[in-house]
Amino acid sequence: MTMEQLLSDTATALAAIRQQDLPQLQQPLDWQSKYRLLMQLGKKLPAIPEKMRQNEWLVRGCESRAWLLHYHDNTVGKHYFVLDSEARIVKGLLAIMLSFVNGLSQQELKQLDLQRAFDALNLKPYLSQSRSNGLNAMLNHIRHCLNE
Amino acid sequence: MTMEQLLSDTATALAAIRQQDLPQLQQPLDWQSKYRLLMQLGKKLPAIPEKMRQNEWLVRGCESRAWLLHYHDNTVGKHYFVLDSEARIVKGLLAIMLSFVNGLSQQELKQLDLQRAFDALNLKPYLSQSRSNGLNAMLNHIRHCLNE
Amino acid sequence: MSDFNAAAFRQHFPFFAAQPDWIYLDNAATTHKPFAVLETLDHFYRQQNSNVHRGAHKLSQMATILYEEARSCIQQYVNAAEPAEIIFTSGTTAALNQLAFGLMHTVLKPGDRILISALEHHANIVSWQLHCQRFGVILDVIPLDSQLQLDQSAFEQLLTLHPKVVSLTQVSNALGTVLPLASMLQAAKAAGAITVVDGAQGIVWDKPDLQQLAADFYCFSGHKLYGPTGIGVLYGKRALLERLTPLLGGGEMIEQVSFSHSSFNHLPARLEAGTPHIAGALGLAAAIRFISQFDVSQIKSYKRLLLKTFHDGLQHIPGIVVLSPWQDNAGIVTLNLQGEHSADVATLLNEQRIAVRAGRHCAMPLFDLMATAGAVRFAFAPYNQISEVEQCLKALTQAAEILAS
Amino acid sequence: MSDFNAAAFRQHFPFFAAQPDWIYLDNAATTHKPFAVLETLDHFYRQQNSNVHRGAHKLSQMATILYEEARSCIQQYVNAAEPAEIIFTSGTTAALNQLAFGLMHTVLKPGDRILISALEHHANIVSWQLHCQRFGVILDVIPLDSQLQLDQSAFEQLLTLHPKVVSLTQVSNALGTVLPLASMLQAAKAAGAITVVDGAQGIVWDKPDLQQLAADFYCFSGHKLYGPTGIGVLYGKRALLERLTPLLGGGEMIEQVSFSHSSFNHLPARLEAGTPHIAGALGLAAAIRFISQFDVSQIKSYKRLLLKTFHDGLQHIPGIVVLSPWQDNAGIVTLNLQGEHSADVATLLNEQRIAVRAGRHCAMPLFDLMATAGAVRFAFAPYNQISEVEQCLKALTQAAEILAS
Ligand SMILES: Cc1ncc(COP(=O)(O)O)c(C=O)c1O
Ligand SMILES: Cc1ncc(COP(=O)(O)O)c(C=O)c1O
Repeated sequence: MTMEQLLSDTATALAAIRQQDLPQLQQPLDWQSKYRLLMQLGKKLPAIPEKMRQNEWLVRGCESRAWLLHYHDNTVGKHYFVLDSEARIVKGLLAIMLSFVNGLSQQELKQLDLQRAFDALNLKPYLSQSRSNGLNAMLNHIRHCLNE
Repeated sequence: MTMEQLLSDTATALAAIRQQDLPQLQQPLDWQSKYRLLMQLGKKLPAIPEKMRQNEWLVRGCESRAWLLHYHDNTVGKHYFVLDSEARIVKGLLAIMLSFVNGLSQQELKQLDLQRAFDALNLKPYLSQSRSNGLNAMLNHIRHCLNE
Repeated sequence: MSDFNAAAFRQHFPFFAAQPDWIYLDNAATTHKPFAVLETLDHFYRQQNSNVHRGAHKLSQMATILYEEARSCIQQYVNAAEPAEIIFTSGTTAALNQLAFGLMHTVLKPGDRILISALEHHANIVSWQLHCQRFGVILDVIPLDSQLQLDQSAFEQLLTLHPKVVSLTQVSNALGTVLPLASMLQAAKAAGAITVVDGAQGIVWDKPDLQQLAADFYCFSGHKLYGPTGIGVLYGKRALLERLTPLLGGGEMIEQVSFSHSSFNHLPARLEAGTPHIAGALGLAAAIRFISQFDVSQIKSYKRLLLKTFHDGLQHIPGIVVLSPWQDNAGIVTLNLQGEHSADVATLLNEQRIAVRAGRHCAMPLFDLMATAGAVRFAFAPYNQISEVEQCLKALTQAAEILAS
Repeated sequence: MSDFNAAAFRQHFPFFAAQPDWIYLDNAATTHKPFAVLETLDHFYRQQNSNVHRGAHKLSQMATILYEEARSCIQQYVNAAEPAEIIFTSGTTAALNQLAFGLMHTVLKPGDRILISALEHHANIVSWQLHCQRFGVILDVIPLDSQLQLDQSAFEQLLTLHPKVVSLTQVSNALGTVLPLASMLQAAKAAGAITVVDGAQGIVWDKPDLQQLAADFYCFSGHKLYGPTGIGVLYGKRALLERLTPLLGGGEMIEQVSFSHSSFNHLPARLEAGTPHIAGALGLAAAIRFISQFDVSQIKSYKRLLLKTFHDGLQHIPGIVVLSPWQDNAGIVTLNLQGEHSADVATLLNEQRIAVRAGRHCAMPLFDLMATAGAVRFAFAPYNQISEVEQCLKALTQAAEILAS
């Protein structure tokens, strides 16, 4: 699996997530269904192969291990990511986050209000709960990537 | 000043304290008079000369420095002490304590209930207040001397 | 003697009335506090607050008496020889670090060995590691057998290397395993080692008798024993405490200070630099007085009943992989759902208001040995009710169903 | 802006209603706690208690948020660059020891020099001494001039020896002297030193602005700032905190642990091993929020008024020898009665329910320099009333009379 392949598979998966899953998440659902949806959604993202799961891509502060690969397209000034997580629910939440941030410019990424975006999906509780584990750590990591 | 001299001056002073001062302390007195009496009483004990105020005689745990010299009369099995303190009130309280313990045998010293003795002089409050400074430290030190 | 009344016990803890929706099974991380502890803290700050030891005034003397009474209370509970053998620290971690640092400079020489076990919490690993390399001291580890118990014959072998220090946890915080301490410590002493017990989990399971146990040092934290945060104890035999180099220098711990040299004070002050956590010491003593009202063996039986209820219920959930032993277990069950990540299981339990912990429980080396990325830990306390265990089982079943779908 | 209302301020402190007979002037040792702090502690234990950082459940996440908010609150108060520059410790003493130990292994090399002042508390002397000899590091001391102020020309001289670390108290706990820190720290930085401020007394006198002050490190204790016991802060600039060797190893402070090696976590966790004093951190933040409601400069003026009242009254008591300066004094007056032992004076004040401290105030080297066996210390806080100062003066007069008779 090459980085190009991963990036393009991720982009395809995120498009599907945006079109099919996010609207579904906005529906009133019981919590069980919501989690089922989250896990399905996470499955759509390609898995990062074992040999690419290196320490330098590991995101600190996650209870379950997660990896983030970053690609900056200089020609158009946009940022692309590939991510994976051991934990399925976390991967689902990360996939939603990625559906908001993938392909944005540095400027757009700075302006993004993730709280608001999650709120619109009735997912705010999931976001604040994850402060100490996956999601926030990942967001910090993404912001960190941009400054490099 | 020799050790013999100090021991005999102390014994004389303690006899006077027992006869004159302790009965006076049992009278109802205002607190000011009580402290005046305590200080006078302390003055009766001979001062330990500067050159004998060595570290090995220093009693730990006193807020003000105090020194204790111990003499064990093997022939009669009795314990004698000389003591001094920088602080006048502490010296007064120590003098009272010494008036109870000087010349006792090891057995008698063990049985002595100092709390009770001070209580009889309406001096209990002074005793418990001093837990963390002079008096208790001195009593521990005396007990320590006996075990050596 | 009547049986242990868990419902009545629970009444002492205001937390459960304040958070009635939650089932709290994260007791190995920290415990809740009874009214008696909260009242002691509040009363101290409102009416008795003063600094200790140095005061010429009665308020300070009273605070000193309270602080020293707290020490005596703890001394009596663990049956130490004298109050001065109880050193207040900020917790187990600080106690173990004082030990590791303090022994390195006096007892341990380059080339010496320290023996710990594969079941240790990071506090009993990293504290030694911090100094081992610098001092050229070697850290050996008692391995596990196939039952995840400590391999006793390997232990005997390792003792022949003459470790100067053997430091063991009483109870594994990750698995709940109760170590056979009595015999292990005796063997360690027979081999000439100084023995250290990490009692952070152990003291909640059993009242230690430090005249019986062959432990030279014993450490624990207040917050895991229904007491306040920020306070813990380092117990040590006087002769050995006196050999420890103080980890902290400052007020109270010295007898004489000049700019060129300082001489140390007597125990316990020597190892308690700075203003102590006075309220914490009083609160810990209050927790110990509180728990002393109850019968330890009854509490143990009750915990076994909670475990049995949990054990029986787990049989009906497919795919459960239990890592903890069921024998000699202090009330902690660590498990996985086959093929699932522990974080996912814990997330779905959290959604159902079951408070558990997932991950490697500050015992990464143990999880490496077990080749397991993590696990979900259910840690029971005597204030947990049978009905809570049943609800927890239902929630776990629900989580398994969602993950399987 | 209205004037500071000391009577209203006092109403926040339940201690005074509980002990109405006492005049508490031992504020440099520890301060009393406002309702806001007590309520925060109580509320935490009753409703929010949980361990931080590692929990998969919401209770733990809420506790973590509260704990990290406490850090941010302190960061804002002292104007640190980011929350991670605030490290929770068990107090000033622990903070200074972390510093001394942490720098010895990284920044300081044998033959290097550390510069402290003659006005230091034992915590800022012994913490360095513990390691100086072992590491072959030299401790220099800025001497006093005839006014008992730091000798600034000697300081300049000592800076030419290129100390690697200059560690100064902001306010002398023994004399109340406010050091000219701004200029001294700038000179120290210009000489290439790492600067450390012992703010244990200073933070009660003035709100530090760590973007203005040329301090690389700043330490203080909660209990002296109306907060709980057992909690304190080590502030440091990130780049320097990252160079400190952790004093404590254990949970949370490591990222990876194996039996052979551990790697450290990021700040602030790296320097906060073990379960923190969670309630203490929240209580300290509550104290800081409480004190932030008041105007620092008004409190300073009020303290000056207390000092002036005391100063004027002392003129009428024969034989008083004041050691403290009256200029640039943070509200602490240390004195003797000519020819009398400070313990006797304090005993007679205690009898009249004036709580003061006698002795050498954990500053033995300073008292050696002053050739004074000890002194009585009167330390004022904004909850002290003018009438209390007057009563204290009467009691001192009475004590002098008794001693003179
Ligand atoms: C100037 C100074 N530094 C350090 C300390 C030590 O503070 P703590 O005892 O809270 O650790 C004190 C308090 O006594 C102090 O006044
Ligand atoms: C076995 C064991 N040892 C040590 C510790 C560390 O205790 P603390 O975090 O209270 O210092 C713990 C608690 O997590 C533990 O379970």
